[in-house]
Amino acid sequence: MQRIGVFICWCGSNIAATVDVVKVAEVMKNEPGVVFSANYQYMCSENGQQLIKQAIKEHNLTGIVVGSCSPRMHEATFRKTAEAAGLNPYMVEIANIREHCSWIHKDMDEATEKAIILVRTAIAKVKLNAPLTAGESPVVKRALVIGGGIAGIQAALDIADAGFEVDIVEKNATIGGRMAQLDKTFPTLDCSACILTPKMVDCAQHEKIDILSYSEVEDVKGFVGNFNVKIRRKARYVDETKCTGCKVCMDKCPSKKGLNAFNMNLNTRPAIHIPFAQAIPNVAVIDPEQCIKLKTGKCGICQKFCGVGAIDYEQKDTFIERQYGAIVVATGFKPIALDAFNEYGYADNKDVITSLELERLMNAAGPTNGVLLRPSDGTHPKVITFIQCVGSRDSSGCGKPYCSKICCMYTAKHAMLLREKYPDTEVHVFYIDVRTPGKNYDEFYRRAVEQYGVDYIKGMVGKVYNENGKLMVQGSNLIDNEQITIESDLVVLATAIEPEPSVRKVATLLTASIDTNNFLTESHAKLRPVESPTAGVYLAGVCQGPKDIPETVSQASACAAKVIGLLVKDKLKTNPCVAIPDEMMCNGCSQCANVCAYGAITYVDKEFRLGGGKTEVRRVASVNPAVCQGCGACTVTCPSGAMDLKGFSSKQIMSEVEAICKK
Amino acid sequence: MKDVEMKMLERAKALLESGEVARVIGWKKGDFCFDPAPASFETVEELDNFVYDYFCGANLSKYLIQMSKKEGKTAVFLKPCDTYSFNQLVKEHRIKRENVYVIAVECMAKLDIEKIKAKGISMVESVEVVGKEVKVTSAYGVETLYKPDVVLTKCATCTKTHQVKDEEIILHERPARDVDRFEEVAKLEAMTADERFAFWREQLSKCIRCNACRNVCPACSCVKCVFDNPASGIAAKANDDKFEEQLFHVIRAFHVAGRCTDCGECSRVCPQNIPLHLLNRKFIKDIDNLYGEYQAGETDEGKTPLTSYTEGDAEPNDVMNGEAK
Amino acid sequence: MINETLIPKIGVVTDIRKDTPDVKTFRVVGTDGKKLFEHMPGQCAMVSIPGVGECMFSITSSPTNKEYMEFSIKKCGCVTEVIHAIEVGQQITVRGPYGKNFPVEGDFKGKDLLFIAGGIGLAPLRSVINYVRHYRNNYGKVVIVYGARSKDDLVDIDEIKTEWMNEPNMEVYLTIDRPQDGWDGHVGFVPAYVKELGLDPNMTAVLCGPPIMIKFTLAGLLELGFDKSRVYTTLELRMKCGIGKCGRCNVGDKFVCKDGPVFRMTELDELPDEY
Amino acid sequence: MLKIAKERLNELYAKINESMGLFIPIKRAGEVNYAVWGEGKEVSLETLKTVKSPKNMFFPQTENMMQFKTEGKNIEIVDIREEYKELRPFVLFGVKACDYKAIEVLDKVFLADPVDTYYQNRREATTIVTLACSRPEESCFCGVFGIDATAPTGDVTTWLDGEYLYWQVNTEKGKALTALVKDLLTEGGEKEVASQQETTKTVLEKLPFANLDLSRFKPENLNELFEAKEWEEMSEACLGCGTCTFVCPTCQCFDIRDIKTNEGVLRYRCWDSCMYSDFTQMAGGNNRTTQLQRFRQRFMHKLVYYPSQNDGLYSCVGCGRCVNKCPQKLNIVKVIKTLGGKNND
Amino acid sequence: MQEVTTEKKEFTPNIVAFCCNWCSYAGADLAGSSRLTYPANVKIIRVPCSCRVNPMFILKAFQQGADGVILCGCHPGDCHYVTGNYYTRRRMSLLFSFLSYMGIEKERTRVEWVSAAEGARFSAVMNDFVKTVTELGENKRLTDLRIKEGK
Repeated sequence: MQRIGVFICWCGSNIAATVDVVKVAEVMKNEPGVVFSANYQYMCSENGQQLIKQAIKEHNLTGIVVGSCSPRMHEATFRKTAEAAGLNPYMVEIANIREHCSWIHKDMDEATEKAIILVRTAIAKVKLNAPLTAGESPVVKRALVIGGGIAGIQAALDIADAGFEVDIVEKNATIGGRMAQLDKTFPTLDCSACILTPKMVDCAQHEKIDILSYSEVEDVKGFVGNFNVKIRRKARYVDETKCTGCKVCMDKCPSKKGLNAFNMNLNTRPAIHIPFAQAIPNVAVIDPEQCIKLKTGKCGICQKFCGVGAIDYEQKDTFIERQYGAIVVATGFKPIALDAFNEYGYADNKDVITSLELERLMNAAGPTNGVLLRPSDGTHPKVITFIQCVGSRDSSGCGKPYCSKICCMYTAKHAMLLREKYPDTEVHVFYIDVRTPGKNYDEFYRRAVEQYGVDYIKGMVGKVYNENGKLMVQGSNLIDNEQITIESDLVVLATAIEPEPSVRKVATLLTASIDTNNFLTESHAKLRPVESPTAGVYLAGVCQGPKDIPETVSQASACAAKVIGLLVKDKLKTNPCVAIPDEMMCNGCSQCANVCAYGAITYVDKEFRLGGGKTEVRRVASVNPAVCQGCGACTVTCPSGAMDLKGFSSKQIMSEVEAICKK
Repeated sequence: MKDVEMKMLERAKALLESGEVARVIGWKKGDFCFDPAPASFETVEELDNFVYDYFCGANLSKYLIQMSKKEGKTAVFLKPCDTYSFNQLVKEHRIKRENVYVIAVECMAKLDIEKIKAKGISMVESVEVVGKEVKVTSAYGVETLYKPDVVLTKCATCTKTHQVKDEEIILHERPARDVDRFEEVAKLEAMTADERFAFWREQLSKCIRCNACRNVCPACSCVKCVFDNPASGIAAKANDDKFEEQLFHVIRAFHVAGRCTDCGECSRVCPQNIPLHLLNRKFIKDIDNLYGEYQAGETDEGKTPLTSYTEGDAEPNDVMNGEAK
Repeated sequence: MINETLIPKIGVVTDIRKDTPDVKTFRVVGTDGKKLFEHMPGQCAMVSIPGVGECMFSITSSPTNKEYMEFSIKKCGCVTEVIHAIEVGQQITVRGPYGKNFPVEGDFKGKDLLFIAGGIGLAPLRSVINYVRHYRNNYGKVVIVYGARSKDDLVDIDEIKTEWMNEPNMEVYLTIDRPQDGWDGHVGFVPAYVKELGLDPNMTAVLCGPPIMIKFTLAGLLELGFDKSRVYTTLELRMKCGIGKCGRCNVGDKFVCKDGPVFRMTELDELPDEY
Repeated sequence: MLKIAKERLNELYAKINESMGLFIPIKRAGEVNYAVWGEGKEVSLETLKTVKSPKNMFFPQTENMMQFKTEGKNIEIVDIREEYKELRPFVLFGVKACDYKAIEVLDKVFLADPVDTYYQNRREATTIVTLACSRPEESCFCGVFGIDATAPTGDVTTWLDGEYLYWQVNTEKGKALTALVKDLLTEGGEKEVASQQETTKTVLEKLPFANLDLSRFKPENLNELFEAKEWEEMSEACLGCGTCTFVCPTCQCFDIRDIKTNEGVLRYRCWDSCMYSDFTQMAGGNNRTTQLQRFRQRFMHKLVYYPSQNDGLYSCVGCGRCVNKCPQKLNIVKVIKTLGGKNND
Repeated sequence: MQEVTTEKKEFTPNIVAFCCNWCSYAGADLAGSSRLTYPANVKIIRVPCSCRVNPMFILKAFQQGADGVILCGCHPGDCHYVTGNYYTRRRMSLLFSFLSYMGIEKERTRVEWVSAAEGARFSAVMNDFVKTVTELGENKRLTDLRIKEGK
């Protein structure tokens, strides 16, 4: 029989004013299994805890029930108290007689009666509690960062600076990501490349960082502290160790008609190319779709001209497997496709461009060498109209229901830069709202309006159409309540952003969850914003939700801090309240694994004795306690009741039900 | 049916003789014309007692749980509806698929001897089926019955076609049927709660907790049932109280929800003729309505409706108020 | 007054002794402080904790003890687990006595007796050994061979050492399965030890222990020339009613609870091999 | 011999019910079982085989035995047998010859020393009115066990023929019952009964199982039968459900369980089945782990073990319920045919 | 079992509420700290996630004499365990629909999503549920009479 101690807290008058605490404590003395029952003004106080410790020792208690405030408040406290007195911390149950009783009931008799039932219920449960010990699993002291944009770079640098090895897996031929495409950054208007490229170089030179560019995550096994990741290194047909980045091959390559993705396809590049001048690694890559040699077998010019013999047409994809303790997902974003937005005439008019295209057109390293020229005829546009919220905050189904968050600020930036560089241009901005929360953001926007004379028009654009070579932007001005049409030379769409599509595969591999917009879900919106619900997986940058560079960098650093916090540990304590299968009952039917959000359940073949010297091999479930989070979904799916949850076992819950229903 | 039987026998003989399989599961002759029993045949000689007729209603798929563990391959004759159970069992890793040789066989709706007897016929000597007519010869004479009146309940609303990736098929093409298997369920749904309660009380009051429904059910393939597990908190054997059998049947129906192939064995074997299939069909109907049509056992892989979800699933309270579609 | 055999009596646990890591001995008296009922060596009783379950246990104390009865119980299931957790003063229910006893007033009289036990198997024999000790003059020489997995698993070792070993005309041989620090006695399995000892085949033997031990020991005894008709053992099977009605302990035409648990080996030979 | 017109049977039931309980085959939700008679209930005397046998009346499927109240370390046993002590005498009406014989079989178990008082109380409070069979069916084989389906005993024997129910008093209890309803009964019927018996007997002789050979089921063949290799084949299709045991009029296995209630712990017993895999499960193991063993146990008990303990009386009465109800069409007849003796071949 | 007509006392139903630890239990705490009352006959059982609630617990509650059972969890999409309450939603939709099909009054069972911020809603939901069940009266259809009357 268990020896249960009951401790009823007054919580000053918080409980005692409505619940007859003395009576409750007195009644509990007669409960079967209870050998000690007391009440005290403040159980959580030093003296209160002392009382509990003393009782545990004196009465050799096997379990305790504290009738007090919510377990969400002080369960941890009382568990520590119990542990200090030599009792397993999981032999503690809390009866919530404050939030669920004294604070909501006025009648003393009624509240006292309920408190008695609640304490009894906790006693019924604690009698079935079993001592639990947190398990331990070792930690591999290496982190993986998926995505080599600013988020990935920042996270990797921070982790590496703390002394841990980091691998960056980047699917493109270079790290740098979206930020490398930008011209200037708000609200300071410093040059994007100037602040990003040093970081890229830092990465390349950091002895703890290994950049796996042109690579993708192929498979993930294991769990927090012990991920086993298979990485595909795509064939770039250039030996990374030999290429010096001299670019001779690029000049000689006869196939120069490939669309330059880095420049948003606004110009072309050779089949063998280095994406941009500051690429890291500064190594060429051959586009197999475009390379004449790879397609037809004839050519091989680059190989001839390569001084170091780096070209290898026979290269194949290779796979490497590495172990990591933690994974940071920083897969970034892309602008949405604008196919569904016919009203803006993006597909039909070369001079209707996206903001990211504008970035390239304004960038000194861009297709126009930084001179703003219309894509259609290469003339300098005089009237430029910006349209905000293209595909953002759009619940019609064409676009995205969320706010892309960065557009207001970069449009202000664009408008300002244009007006500064080409004071003769007229700049109009159609907006629904201008959202500028952030340090110095609103000031920045106001500068655009007040100092630079950008024409902000509150209203929606109904239609953009071409009339005699002019782009007619037809919209409404809600302030003046009139329909207006602006004859423009260039129209810039503040296109909504969405998570990079490859995130879906990554999420599946990591059993990380994804919301309806394909953003990765954080563990808790407020309190665990950089952690995925999958332990050991962290989220940085736009893969988790739209954000600008400062936010992305903060989040990346936060991720790094979390990762470092994880990797400094030699062993991880695992939550002991995890699912546990009874192998004798398990049918191996796989239903439990189907509902496990964490991939904690696997199946093993196990031999069972049947009696009479016979044995039988059966497939049975096996739960990895380091991965299981203890939700209990599997326990209900299991028809034979083989799966149970420690700390919330079926028997415990049923005994609670019994105690409550007993009249 | 006779020609099908001949073909089956031929195949069984060939498979055993060639050593391709170690045993064949089929039916053997009983004491009467209407009580063939499931049996396994290990030699060609044993096949003398082999039979396949209009009374071979039993679903043989569940036997494969044990049989597929034995040495050598097991050949099995599965009727169209049995193949669903088979798939479901394979899906749940209960049958070692590689140890089984499946021969899908024609069914043509099996007869229910109890229904024949309920027509006042006893001492049945032989039964012959011609089209929709059933000619029953008994010690008291010959009577002709209308077949749909005397088929097994499970066959009356069956539209199943064989689903297993067969090794072979012995089957005549069967015309598609247009029957609504949810008719009875809908009738019950249309009643008031009091009427429904009265109906089920009346029916379940007959339950003797013999567990025939559970033990025959291919979805109830647990190594040990929760009701037999003293640790489960609901283990029970008693029947006579108002609650017990209700609990048993609710939990059983819930446990097989999304997995029940609607093979109808539960109702076939119930000694008290409780229409147990109407319990499972309610789940099937709700699943079809709420989460899209789903037929358990159509394939031997994939998740079941209760182990999957969509973000826009109906809300329980709407379902209760009949507002969910 | 009808014999309400299915309705138990209430007993109070007055003493609990931890014999081995998984065996405890419980002393039980009635609520009036007196012994609950009389029994004969080898008989059993159904002990229960309401709400948990009822189990059949051999009464380990000797009938000659007029003050209380004792049960030595090994923790091996959910009922025994709860029984192991109870404390002195706890009430339990007891009904019995059930079954046939050892023929201490019949065939055993005047005979040399050999008791062979393994592990918890000593429990049912303790009753008969102490009975024999009490009526010492009615019986001849007594030899006891007792073995367990380890020295910590020997039940009632104190009583054996302080009383049995000092009893005149009584030989006690102890053995454990594997060598162990602090054990200077015999090491080896019971069947082998029995053969080693080269016992007199004219003794009447009583075996109790795990099935595998009984099987090999019996073979050993037969080799030594023992006659099966003078070898006894006790069976343990699942029982519920204790009165030969519920059907659980039925083996062949016998009900273990009613016709056993004490059987002659020759009787067991006639039963189907299902015990 | 006495008689009563069929259309007046309801008056008879009502009259009995005035002072005694009346259990009689009643149709409910399509099936006929013994149940308490009441105004408006659909009596179905003609039904040859109720699904459950009348053993339910003495040995209910679930029966409360006692109650424990616990407080602290103390236990109090509450005797809840008051209801049995003041049990209203009742009449079991319409019992067929086989079922009546089955009661005799159960008596030998439950009334043997030590007496099962729960059973005894109910048994003693009963007056049994049997009903002869007139239209046996193919699954019947009571004759094999020496039972005359046309002349069951009991406290009162009745025959249903044409327009009348004929009534013959056999015992003191029967006399008392007859006295209670004497106003409804008139003299006569010997001839009709005799003629019905004769006709029925010719049918009985021709029943397919009329000549089963039981000659090998003798105690001396116990081990030989036990070892028979045929068990494997016979048990192969057995589902291990309890249908045969629960519809069987002689199966007596039960379980004793506790349930926690608001008032304390209630101990009850309920039917159990030797066919269940956990029937003999105990902490230390299970002595019958295969369905073969369990299947064999049931039939060996009925045909060998029980007769060996009870002067050759078989624990099967040939009611044929298992023949009809086994989900997979296995039954005791197949066992008898396979192992019973030469004449079965 | 005889029908005993007792004097009509005011009926207070016994309500069991299963609340997930992360949202609804916290919501109940908030109701408490905001002093938002609801009847004392609602007793809360804390479970890690609504998906831990086995239909057996619900039936057990009714068997033991509960008059209503309510299950509260995080709003769909907000589950602490990512997908737990999606399974709950399907399971309970089907179970409760089934119980109604068996003739159990559908008002006795309910699922509500209550977030940690919805203290007021928690209290409102409980008040409403208690009111509904009170109007319905005692649960007779799913109770094990042995337990309730302790015979």
